[in-house]
Amino acid sequence: MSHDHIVSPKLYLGVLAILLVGTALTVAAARVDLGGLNIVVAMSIAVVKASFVVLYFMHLKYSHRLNWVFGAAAMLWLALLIGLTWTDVAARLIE
Amino acid sequence: MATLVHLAFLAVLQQGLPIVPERASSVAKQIDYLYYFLTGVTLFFSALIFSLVFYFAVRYRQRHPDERPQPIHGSLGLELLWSAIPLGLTMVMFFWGAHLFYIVRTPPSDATQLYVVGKQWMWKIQHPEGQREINALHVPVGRPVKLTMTSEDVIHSFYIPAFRIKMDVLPGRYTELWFTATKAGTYHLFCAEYCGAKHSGMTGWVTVLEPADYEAWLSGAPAGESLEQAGARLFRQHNCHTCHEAGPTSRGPSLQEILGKQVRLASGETVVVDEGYLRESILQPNAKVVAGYESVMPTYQGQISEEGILQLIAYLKSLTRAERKAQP
Amino acid sequence: MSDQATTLAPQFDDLAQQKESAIFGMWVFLVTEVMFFGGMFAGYTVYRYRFHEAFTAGSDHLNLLLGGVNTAVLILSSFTMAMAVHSAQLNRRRALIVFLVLTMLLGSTFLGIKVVEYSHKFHERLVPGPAFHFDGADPQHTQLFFSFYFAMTGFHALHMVIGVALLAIMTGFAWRGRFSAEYYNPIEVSGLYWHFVDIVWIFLFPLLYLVGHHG
Amino acid sequence: MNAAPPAANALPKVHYLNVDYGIRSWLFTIDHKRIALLYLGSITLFFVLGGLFATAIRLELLTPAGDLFESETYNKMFTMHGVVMIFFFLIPSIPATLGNFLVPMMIGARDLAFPRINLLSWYIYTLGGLFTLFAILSGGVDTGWTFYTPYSSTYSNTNVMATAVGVFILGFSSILTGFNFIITIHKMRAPGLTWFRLPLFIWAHYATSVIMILGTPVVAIAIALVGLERLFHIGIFNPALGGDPVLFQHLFWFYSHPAVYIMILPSMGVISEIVCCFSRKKIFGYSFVAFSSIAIALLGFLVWGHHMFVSSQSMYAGMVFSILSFLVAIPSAVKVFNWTATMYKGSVMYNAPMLYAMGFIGLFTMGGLTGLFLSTLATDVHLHDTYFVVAHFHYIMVGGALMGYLGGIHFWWPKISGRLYPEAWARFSALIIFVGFNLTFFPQFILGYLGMPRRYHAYPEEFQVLNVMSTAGASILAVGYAIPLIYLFWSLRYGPAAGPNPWQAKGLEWQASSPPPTHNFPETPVVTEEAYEYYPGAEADRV
Repeated sequence: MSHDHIVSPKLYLGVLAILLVGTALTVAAARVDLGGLNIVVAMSIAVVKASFVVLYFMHLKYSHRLNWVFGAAAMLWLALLIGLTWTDVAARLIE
Repeated sequence: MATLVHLAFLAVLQQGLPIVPERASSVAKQIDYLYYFLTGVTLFFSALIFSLVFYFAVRYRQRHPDERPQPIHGSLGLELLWSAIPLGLTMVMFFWGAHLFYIVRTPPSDATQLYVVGKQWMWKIQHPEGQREINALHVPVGRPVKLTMTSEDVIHSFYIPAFRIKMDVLPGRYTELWFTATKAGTYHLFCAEYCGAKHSGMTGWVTVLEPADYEAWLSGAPAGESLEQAGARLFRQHNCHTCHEAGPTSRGPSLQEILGKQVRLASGETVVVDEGYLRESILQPNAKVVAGYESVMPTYQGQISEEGILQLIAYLKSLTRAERKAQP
Repeated sequence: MSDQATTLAPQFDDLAQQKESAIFGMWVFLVTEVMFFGGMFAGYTVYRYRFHEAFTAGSDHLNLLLGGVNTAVLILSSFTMAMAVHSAQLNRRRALIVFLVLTMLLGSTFLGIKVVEYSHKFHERLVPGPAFHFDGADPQHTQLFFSFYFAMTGFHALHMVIGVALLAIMTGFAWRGRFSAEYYNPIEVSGLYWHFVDIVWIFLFPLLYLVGHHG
Repeated sequence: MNAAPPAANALPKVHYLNVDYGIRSWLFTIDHKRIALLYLGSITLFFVLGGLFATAIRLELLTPAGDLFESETYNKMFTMHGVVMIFFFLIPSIPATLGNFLVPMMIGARDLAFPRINLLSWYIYTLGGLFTLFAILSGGVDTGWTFYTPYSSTYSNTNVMATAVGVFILGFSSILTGFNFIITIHKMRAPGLTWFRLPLFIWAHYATSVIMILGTPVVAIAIALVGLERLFHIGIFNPALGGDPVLFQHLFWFYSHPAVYIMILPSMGVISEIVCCFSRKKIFGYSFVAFSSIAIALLGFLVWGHHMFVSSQSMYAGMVFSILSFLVAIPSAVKVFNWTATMYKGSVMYNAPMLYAMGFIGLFTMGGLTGLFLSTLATDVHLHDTYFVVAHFHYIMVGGALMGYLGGIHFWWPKISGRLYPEAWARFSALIIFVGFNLTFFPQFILGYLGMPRRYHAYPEEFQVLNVMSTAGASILAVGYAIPLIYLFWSLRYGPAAGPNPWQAKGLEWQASSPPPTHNFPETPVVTEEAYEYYPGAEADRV
């Protein structure tokens, strides 16, 4: 089952460019006052950047399905940890 | 060893060992009923499983070493049945428990307000009339009592088994507990959250008195100034009034009738003024400044004790009440 | 260069199984790492929401330029790491070594800049502890911000140090010709780790340096 | 295969135990079976240590007045009992010993995927253990195993730092064990061994491993932050510096509740194996038992807030956590019913492992059901932090996890050592343990409902009778544990040789010789049937 997918350096360069542009965009977006949306924009850009790293640099796009499952599980559990902790915090703020 | 067991059982027989604690609050009986229901479910299923295991073990014991019984792969119907029955039972438990929990956590608005400060290793209690108690709490029968509690050091937990209530007492935050005592008597008060060396010594007695006895106790106990008076004294002593007098030029917001109100902060957010916010504003005055005022108030951290802060809060509450009374 | 006998561990049936296990193993390990940082992220989000003003004030005292440059440096190092794996896949030993060394250099640059930032904070008395001093509205909660800043970037830097050490070992192996187009699992696995550390920073940067807006 | 098959009931000439001699051959071994034995030795030492602390606790509680130890000493006793038993015995118990030994054998592999990491995990365990031992010897620690802040981070002046470092390090040994199992189970199963032919022991260990890798890092970071608070006086959990002590409880229980399932799930796997073997029957409802392990592992992560109903956690969060807690009861109930149903129309034998298994089923049922009292919001308000909780989790961890562990050790002892243990003694001690256990912990349910708080050094006199019963039970329990320790050692030398499959059990591990050779199987086995095919008709299509 050894099917190493060899990604071309051009694609890597493209990803690099996207990541650098993304960084610039993050900084630029922080200079605009969007109120509560600032954090949403910043995190969205970070998620996009991280996805590019995961998919191309880490070869997940060409990888075994199992690796996808575990990567997704990590994200899901992180969401559970933060989300359920927040049920307490948010409710305490409302009460 | 055998002697110990023997002694233990003798003791049980002689003393008629109680298995349910005394019941002395308005919620105790309801919680006991829920407890009996849970106990019933537990006994039923434990007995069921124990006897099935025992019965199968005897009935189907191996009679010949080579016997190989017919395999049974399973039964979807049975699986669904023994998933659905527990699910149904637990949902009953959930709603029943949540309903009572809501009652236990929601103090009635006419409750008498008492203040509790926990510290390693004692409970300090202040009555609105000014009586102070240590490791003791006197309350009347039939009147709802609300405790606002905080800790000077680590986490404690205020626990009265006869009332079936418990609440952690945290440093840096107020928690609430309420009850209506229903039976005169003395009951254990425990600290239930491990808090250090003398944790098991952080106990006391709750004395529930008939209303007349309670009045007698109130007038007999040395009261000194009431909580509001003590708060008012602190208010002047720390010169709070110089900035917080109502008036167009005052440097701080007026404190008349603020409890329970929403205020806008300088940051644009709004907060409801509750005990926690008042406490924070005394200790970290500049964390949440009301809109239209400068961050000029100094911190009173280390200058006013937790009990002092509670007295101030009682005083500020009285301002709110006084205003309400003044209005027809 | 390397034959089956020296690269195939006895518990595996063939190289393909060994490689899949190694790569899958690293992914599983990274799940653990996500949760490790996740605990701090959970705490940080709670406090950041609750003490927004104080956290913004603290964030304003971070050096956005240095943080931004460091982000770029780390992204660049991820690129060179990807190229190192690429070189290994094509059996280019020299390029592999060059890219590994470049990655280490970029990683060290990141750590160097981090040291500069830390020393600034030290001089400005922004390191949490008894010596902490901050002239703001709510110094207590700003100190909390810096507690998180140092805990999170500190654990991240620790991962960087481990990463650089790992790559140094890999460079040694590459130098001795341990790898081939058939067998380069350690390079690929080290790459996964390196990219993960990069991703952590991609989130840390906006969370720590860009709280609130920087008008 | 050997040219001449070994005579019936003689040990094979060469096996993993005698293939190499000397201390180095053990300390540098990468054989999963030898590493399992290294772990077995270490956790037994810690079990004895934890047992000594338990003895001290029970002796102190014989009288209401705190007259045997100073309160400071007593607090250290229960803290170290908890830390040692949970982190150094229960969490590694079955996975690191039986799991390490059996996971590769049951799936027909020569070893785990990463044997060196497996050895590393034992060294990490040992290092963590040394730190903790150092903490104990240099004065002990008194925070309770829960390390609640701000007591642990600011107020306790005992050796919290060394203990925290010990537990932090130990976490990584647990992570590495889980990590190794996941990859091994995914990638190294023998040909023909599909997921639904796996023994349920493997399913249980897979579920356990998932919890280990997802949960452990969170407690590691929580404890690391407590350590940083002590070192640098930062205030993440310290309200005096603006932090939130309840956040620590969230992070702590995010791991420590699922950790209960780390302790109980492997035991459930053991019980599935034993019940099938000694009922000579296929498990009833294989897929339900298998998936219930996974369901427990996943749902187990959603319920941690039920430890915090009275912690000042918001009322609504309490309700969310309460209903989720009830959901995790369902898969546990399903397991109990399926084990019981497996015995129905079986051919039940009364060997010692089966006695442990039957004890497990009953006691786990009681432990699980009493857990419902604590998921129910209103009753938990009263019962939280009382002896009811202590009784409940001892029913799960001692009546459940430890019973399963002992059952498993007996069941696979012939495979591990190549020799049989003395059956009569084993049945006798299983009985003693069952009786002693119930006498120790049942009175504590009543104590709890009467309102006796846990972690109390001295207590009101009316609680004495029940405490005396509990201490009396503990003394019986101690005897029950001592007996197997003695006869298992004895059997290592004097026990009769067992042969490859003394129980005529199914499963790949029983196809290897006892004790097995270093790489387990002379050639990779091929699997053609489901697990637990005891009925001979199914054997016909076997190659």
